[in-house]
Amino acid sequence: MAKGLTKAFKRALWAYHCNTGSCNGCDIEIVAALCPRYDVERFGIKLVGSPRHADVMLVTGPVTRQLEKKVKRVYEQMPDPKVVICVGNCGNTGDVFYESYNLVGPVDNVIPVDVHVVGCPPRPEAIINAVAKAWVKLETLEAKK
Amino acid sequence: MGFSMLGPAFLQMFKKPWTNKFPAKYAPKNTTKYLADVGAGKAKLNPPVATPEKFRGKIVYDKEKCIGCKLCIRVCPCGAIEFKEKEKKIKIYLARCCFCSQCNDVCPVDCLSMSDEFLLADTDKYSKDLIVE
Amino acid sequence: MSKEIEHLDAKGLVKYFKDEFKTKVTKAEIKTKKEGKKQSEIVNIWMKIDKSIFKPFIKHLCDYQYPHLAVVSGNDFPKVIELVYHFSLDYGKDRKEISLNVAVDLPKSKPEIETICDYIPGALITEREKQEMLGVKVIGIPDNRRLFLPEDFPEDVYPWRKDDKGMEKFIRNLHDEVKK
Amino acid sequence: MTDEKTTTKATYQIPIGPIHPALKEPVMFEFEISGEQIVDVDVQLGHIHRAIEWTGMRRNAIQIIYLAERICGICSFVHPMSFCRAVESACDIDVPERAHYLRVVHAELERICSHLLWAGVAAHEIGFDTVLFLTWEMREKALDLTEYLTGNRVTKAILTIGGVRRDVTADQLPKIKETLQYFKNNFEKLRHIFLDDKTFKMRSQGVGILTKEDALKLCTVGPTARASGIKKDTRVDQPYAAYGDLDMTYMTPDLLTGEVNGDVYDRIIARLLEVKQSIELIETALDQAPAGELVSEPKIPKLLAHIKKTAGEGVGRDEAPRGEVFHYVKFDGEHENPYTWKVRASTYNNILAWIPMLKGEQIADIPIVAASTDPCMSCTNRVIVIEKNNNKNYMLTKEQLHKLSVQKTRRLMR
Repeated sequence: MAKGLTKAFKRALWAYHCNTGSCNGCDIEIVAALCPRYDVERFGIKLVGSPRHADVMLVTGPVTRQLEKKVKRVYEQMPDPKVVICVGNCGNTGDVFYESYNLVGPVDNVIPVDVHVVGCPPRPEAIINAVAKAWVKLETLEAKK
Repeated sequence: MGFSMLGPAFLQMFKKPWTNKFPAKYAPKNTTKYLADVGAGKAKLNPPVATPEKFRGKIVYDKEKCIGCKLCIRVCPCGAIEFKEKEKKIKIYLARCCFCSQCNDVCPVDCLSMSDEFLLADTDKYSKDLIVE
Repeated sequence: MSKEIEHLDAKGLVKYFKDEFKTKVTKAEIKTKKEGKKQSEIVNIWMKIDKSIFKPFIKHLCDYQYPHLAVVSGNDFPKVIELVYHFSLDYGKDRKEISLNVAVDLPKSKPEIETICDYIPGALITEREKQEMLGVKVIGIPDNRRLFLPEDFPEDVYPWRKDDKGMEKFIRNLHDEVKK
Repeated sequence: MTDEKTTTKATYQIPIGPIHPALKEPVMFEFEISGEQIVDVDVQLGHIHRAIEWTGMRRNAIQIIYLAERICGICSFVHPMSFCRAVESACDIDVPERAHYLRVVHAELERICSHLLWAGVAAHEIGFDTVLFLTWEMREKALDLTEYLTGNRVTKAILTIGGVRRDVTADQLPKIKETLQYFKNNFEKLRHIFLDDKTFKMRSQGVGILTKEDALKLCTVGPTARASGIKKDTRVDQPYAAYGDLDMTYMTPDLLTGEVNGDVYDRIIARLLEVKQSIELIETALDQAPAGELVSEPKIPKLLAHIKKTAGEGVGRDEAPRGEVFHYVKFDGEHENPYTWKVRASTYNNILAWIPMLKGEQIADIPIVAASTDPCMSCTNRVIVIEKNNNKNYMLTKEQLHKLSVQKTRRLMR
């Protein structure tokens, strides 16, 4: 997270959404956060279609075997500095899928996670709250520099 | 044929925006400072969309009432509840919970309930705030 | 179409297949369940047929009426693998739909069954799934690849098996590996 | 073809995917294209295989309800309902009448949510984001109502074996009525936008045609089948819960236009008609719901013990927003956990239908055609173009694919 951190980084975060096997619940809540009612675009946050344009990676789902490498690749493709926000409990700990033969998660087992959003699925406000947490974390890192 | 969306889109310009401006209208320059201001009462956060009655949020555990019957552990779909053998009490990891409130239904002494707190996000998934015991 | 068959109800359907295949239909039960104020009936026919008549059975069924195949499910018993083909008939007629569940036993030593993709092309996905999940060999399947499991998944391990070919070795508990 | 050399028309292969949401719907396409035309399509599934059925065979019936709920976050009521109905028929558990009616209310509310979500996504796929925001504004109202009735926006956790967990009380009725009135007022607006707008007509009429014969053969379900003229709706065919008491018909597009083409436009019509039907169904279900118990066996340990000692098998088939959902459960009479649990989600059957739909279409039509079966095709699809001759790889992101689609809309508008 701290690598190559500049002061302007946190102003308008562009997010890339990566689904690693979630049930769609968290995914639609992320989209709901972008839609008029919650409208995170007022903070400069928007979803982008390519990891190379993104500052934030929103990960949902418990990471299946097939997607392990792909998630890592998406993470590596993102330019530094980057923030990873894990949305929903199945990415945090596995949730109802905690015992399985086809999962390699939780997400922090595969890529480093900065902020965990707890909820199944979290409300859009909880996702916004997580972004605020990420800002605070970035500011603490900035202050240390 | 026509563009039937034009009318509604035009009318929308004269309507009040529907956005719920949580937590602030725009991103503050410095979030840490802003939050400190809020703590000191200088600034105010916009509240989130109100939760209804019986909303399924963070679990509240009444330790005194609990009799250690382990029924909640039996029905929990996510293995979120851990039994503390010594004390005969339970420990709930919120990061594993799926907020189904099945444990509340099954509890024979009603020691579990659901609050309306849902803004749960942390840098550490097993932080103190996210464990109920 | 070999011959015209008139429209049958659940009992007639069971009788028709029993007359046609005699003792090879080893079990035929009709279960009904009623729901709602008006007690609308939900009709389920549970049949068990011998493996030798499986293909002719499907052909007869398609001649009678083109069925909708919901899915093929499978039970792994100690000695046999049972495949259950779930069809629905008479849809499109208000409240007259019949669910037909046809079970076939396959011996564990040689779990093989013929494909039904030539009659019902939509069966492809579910047949491929049975191949990888239960280790059933579907003879004549148009597409033999894996469906859900990853490429690097070990051979001769089938998730739905309850015997030594099952998944016991591969279970991973996501909670174990997190620090307390 | 002799002039192949002069025109240098090589066929390309385009894999799309695999990062894709939903249970068994995660998908990777491989298209073979010639110029802009799709020649052949291959579908690969399984990237998001979470082994739900296998996990379910190790849990007890109450735990599986919540597992079934997370098969798909959008159909989070219908999957557990199918499972519960399968268990109820396997173990002979009765459901009180009121619970049947409440199940209808929740299922139809979910259908409204899902169809509005789909309408927004479909509009987004052709680059009509104004409509996306409009429909999602309406959808938020439906979500508010869901949250009001169940306690959560997406995962409802309202079902239990033998009934429902929460009642709809008399003081909740005004808010339900108000929301339904809002939908009624806005339905006409939505219909006008989707069915009369030039942009939609251009992109959806005659695109992604699925003939009735193909739809039958490939065992398609739900609005995809109905838009091709097949009368198949589990709610009417084999009425479960309280649907048998309510008045309803098959929503095929010929009710509105008098003809069935089986294209994307017809699928839009079929879904829009269902939204209207659902609003009416909720109203009548609430009016007619008898008073009474909610659950036949409120004590969960007792219920689990009953399931443990009952051997039997059962199926539950329910009409989800995207088509029929099918659950098969078998109990052996010795264990709490089912011996076998098989889930058939609706897209499972609709996947093969993509092949005839997409053949002969253009690359720019992929998003709208694929979205027209409502496969939760919301995000993160990635396209790689492989030129066969020189083995060059181009990466086409979902964004670029989306851009292509938007450009086509613009082109047609000129």
